[in-house]
Amino acid sequence: MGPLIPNGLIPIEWNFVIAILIGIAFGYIMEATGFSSSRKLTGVFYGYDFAVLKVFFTSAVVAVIGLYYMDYLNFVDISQLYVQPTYLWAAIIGGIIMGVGFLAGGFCPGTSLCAVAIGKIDGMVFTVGLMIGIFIFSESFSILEPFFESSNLGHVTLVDSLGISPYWIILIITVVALIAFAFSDWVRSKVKKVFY
Amino acid sequence: MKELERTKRISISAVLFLLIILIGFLTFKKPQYVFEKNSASTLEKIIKKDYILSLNDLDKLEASQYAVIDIRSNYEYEKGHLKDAVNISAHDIFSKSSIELLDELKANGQTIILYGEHPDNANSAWMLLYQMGYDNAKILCVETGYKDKTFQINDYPLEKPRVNFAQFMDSAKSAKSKKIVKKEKPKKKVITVPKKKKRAPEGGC
Amino acid sequence: MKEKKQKNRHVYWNPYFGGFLLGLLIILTFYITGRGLGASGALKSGVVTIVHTVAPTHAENNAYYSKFLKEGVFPMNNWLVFEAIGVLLGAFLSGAFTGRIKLKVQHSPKITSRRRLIFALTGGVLFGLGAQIARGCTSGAALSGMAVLATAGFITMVAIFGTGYLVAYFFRKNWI
Amino acid sequence: MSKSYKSKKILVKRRYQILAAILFLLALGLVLLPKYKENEGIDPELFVKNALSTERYISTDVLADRLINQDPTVLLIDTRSEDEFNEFSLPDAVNIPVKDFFNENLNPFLDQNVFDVILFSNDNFYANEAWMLGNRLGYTNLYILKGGLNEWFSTIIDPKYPDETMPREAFELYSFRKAAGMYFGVGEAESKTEEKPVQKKKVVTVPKKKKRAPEGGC
Repeated sequence: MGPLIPNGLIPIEWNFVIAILIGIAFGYIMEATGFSSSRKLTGVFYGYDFAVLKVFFTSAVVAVIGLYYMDYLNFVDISQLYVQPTYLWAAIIGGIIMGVGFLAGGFCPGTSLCAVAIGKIDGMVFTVGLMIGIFIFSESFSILEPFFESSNLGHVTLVDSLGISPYWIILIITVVALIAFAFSDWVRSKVKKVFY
Repeated sequence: MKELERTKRISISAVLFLLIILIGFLTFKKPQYVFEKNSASTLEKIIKKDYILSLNDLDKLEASQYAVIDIRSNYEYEKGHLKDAVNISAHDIFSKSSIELLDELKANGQTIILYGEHPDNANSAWMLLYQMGYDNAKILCVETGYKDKTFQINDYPLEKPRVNFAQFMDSAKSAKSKKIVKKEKPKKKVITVPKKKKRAPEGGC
Repeated sequence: MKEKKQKNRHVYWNPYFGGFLLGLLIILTFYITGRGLGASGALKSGVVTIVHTVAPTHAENNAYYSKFLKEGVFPMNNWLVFEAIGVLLGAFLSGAFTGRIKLKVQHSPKITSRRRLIFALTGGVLFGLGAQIARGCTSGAALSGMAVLATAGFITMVAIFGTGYLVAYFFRKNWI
Repeated sequence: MSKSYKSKKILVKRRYQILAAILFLLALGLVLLPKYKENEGIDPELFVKNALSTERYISTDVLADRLINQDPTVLLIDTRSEDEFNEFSLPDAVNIPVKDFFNENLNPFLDQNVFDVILFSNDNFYANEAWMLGNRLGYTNLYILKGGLNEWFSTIIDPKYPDETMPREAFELYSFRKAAGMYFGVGEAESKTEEKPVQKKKVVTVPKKKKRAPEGGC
């Protein structure tokens, strides 16, 4: 069975139509949840709004549970899904840079697109900044390349890295997420409200 | 506190999610037989070729260590078979009694020795059994037939060329060189295998 | 409080509901295409296209651009670009339904628009750089990665949010 | 805050708890579900059905006919070892020893749906092994040359002259085989000695099937 397009169950010509439809749904959900607002996004770091954390964890947990149920029921073959390669240090350093960028800019690429769509000027500036960042990276690629290509662990999942059953990992993630939700509500009740 | 009014929607969607999973389970049928060994490990085993026995090898084994299984049809089996052989026709390999017998042999650590009209037939059955996890199965590399109305079983020279092909071709070319028929040599063929429809998923981010 | 809410049109979905739908969308995306969602890849295609149009030889000589420049394939002809177009459309629709579409700079009352924009630009540059190094942004690497339990996804997620909490103090004026 | 608001808040809280419980139970369900080994490839029952069918065999006469007519859909695959292949093989054959079945350069020849792939070896055995591997993984269009090269030599290259008592068809078959034999090189030494079998020089292009092409680090 699935994934449908790689297995030729949906002709490849539909790929881009589906891309646009999925994009529309993605954009709609992000905007409707408030991801087009940078102050809502950064609220997670100051404790006045945990929408990012809630959306992020809920979707990750729902997606991972759903996918593994589908795998169990033979609707989709987990091993055929794309797992991005792990370049350990590149991921860590890149993540750190992104973390600083997130706090400074208040968006991430997906949400900045939403902000652009509803006319936020800061979102547009952020998007231009993103492109400049990509440009800088590409221009200095010859310098960064050794680091960029180093510590390649391949297309690994946590199952390979930790060596435990994926189902236990999912259970752990779920429990962590639920605790995080409860904790975030508790923190929010303590922190001064910010209106934006 | 704006979240307060909106929990109904999540409840509804969560229930739908549960329903979908439930329907999935209801429509789900567990496969009865599965391949235990994956193709790659099967290939490794094939390369080793340590599962092919000759009649001599069979004689060396102790009778308690193995069970010979005749995979030909019941009719052929009745006409004549190897001594002590049990008949499991390849057609009935999934019947309850066959599976029980195979499981029992595996549990006892006995070797399952398969033979048929030709090693190919035995090999097909072996490929199935090995991949299903009966790694105690082996093939008896024999050909069976009848001579003077008696059952005959002989070693089969596996994959042995009957003649030296290259030499034979050379001699064939020169021997009958007078009868040349003008004809065009087939053109060099360029074989391109187009990518199969199945695409590996690309990276997203 | 109620008035303020209405004035600012900040009636957003319940985050759990949004997350739930997003999760279903990720499942659907993986089920159909075998890949996850993404955003910054589209911008990268945009950059590659721009550079390739402005300075074709430079783009072909650069080791990074040339990865995405294939003979006869327009770099914008990419799954992620179409998805990004969809994101713009979808967000616009959502904004239009709720009346949130308005040209403005959103910032904390404590800072000026100018400061906000400068920070937005710096943040964007950093994020673009980081996303390239880590081979994915929050949606691509972290969100989709977590859905298939990819190690890279978890590492990136922890790195982004961990750093976020560490440096949050220095940027507090911008947001609170 | 009014009383109704407070009761509503409790209701909402309860709802969240229930939702959290559902999520937890679903995750727990995954852990507790009985595990079964997932099947790679086709059902074993289908495997047996295919294996018992003789449709996979193609006779030497049919193959000779198709080769002479230059049927473009025929792709010959030699499953013997490389040495044997270099010594002699059928025209335009590609060498894929059984051990290289999953070789990523060679596998695309087998796992495709454009050509009728005809597997052969000296006998049927290796070809049959390769066929079985493909059968399990659901490869289509795989066939076996019945009797392999041995049969090829005894029928096409060196056919037996039929007895006088045999029916006319036997003679027709014989003359066909004789002609086919000439086509495949019997008795052409003088005129075409320089034109040794061309199969080794053949240009073969296989598009590489990339697995998980590491596209886009956005």
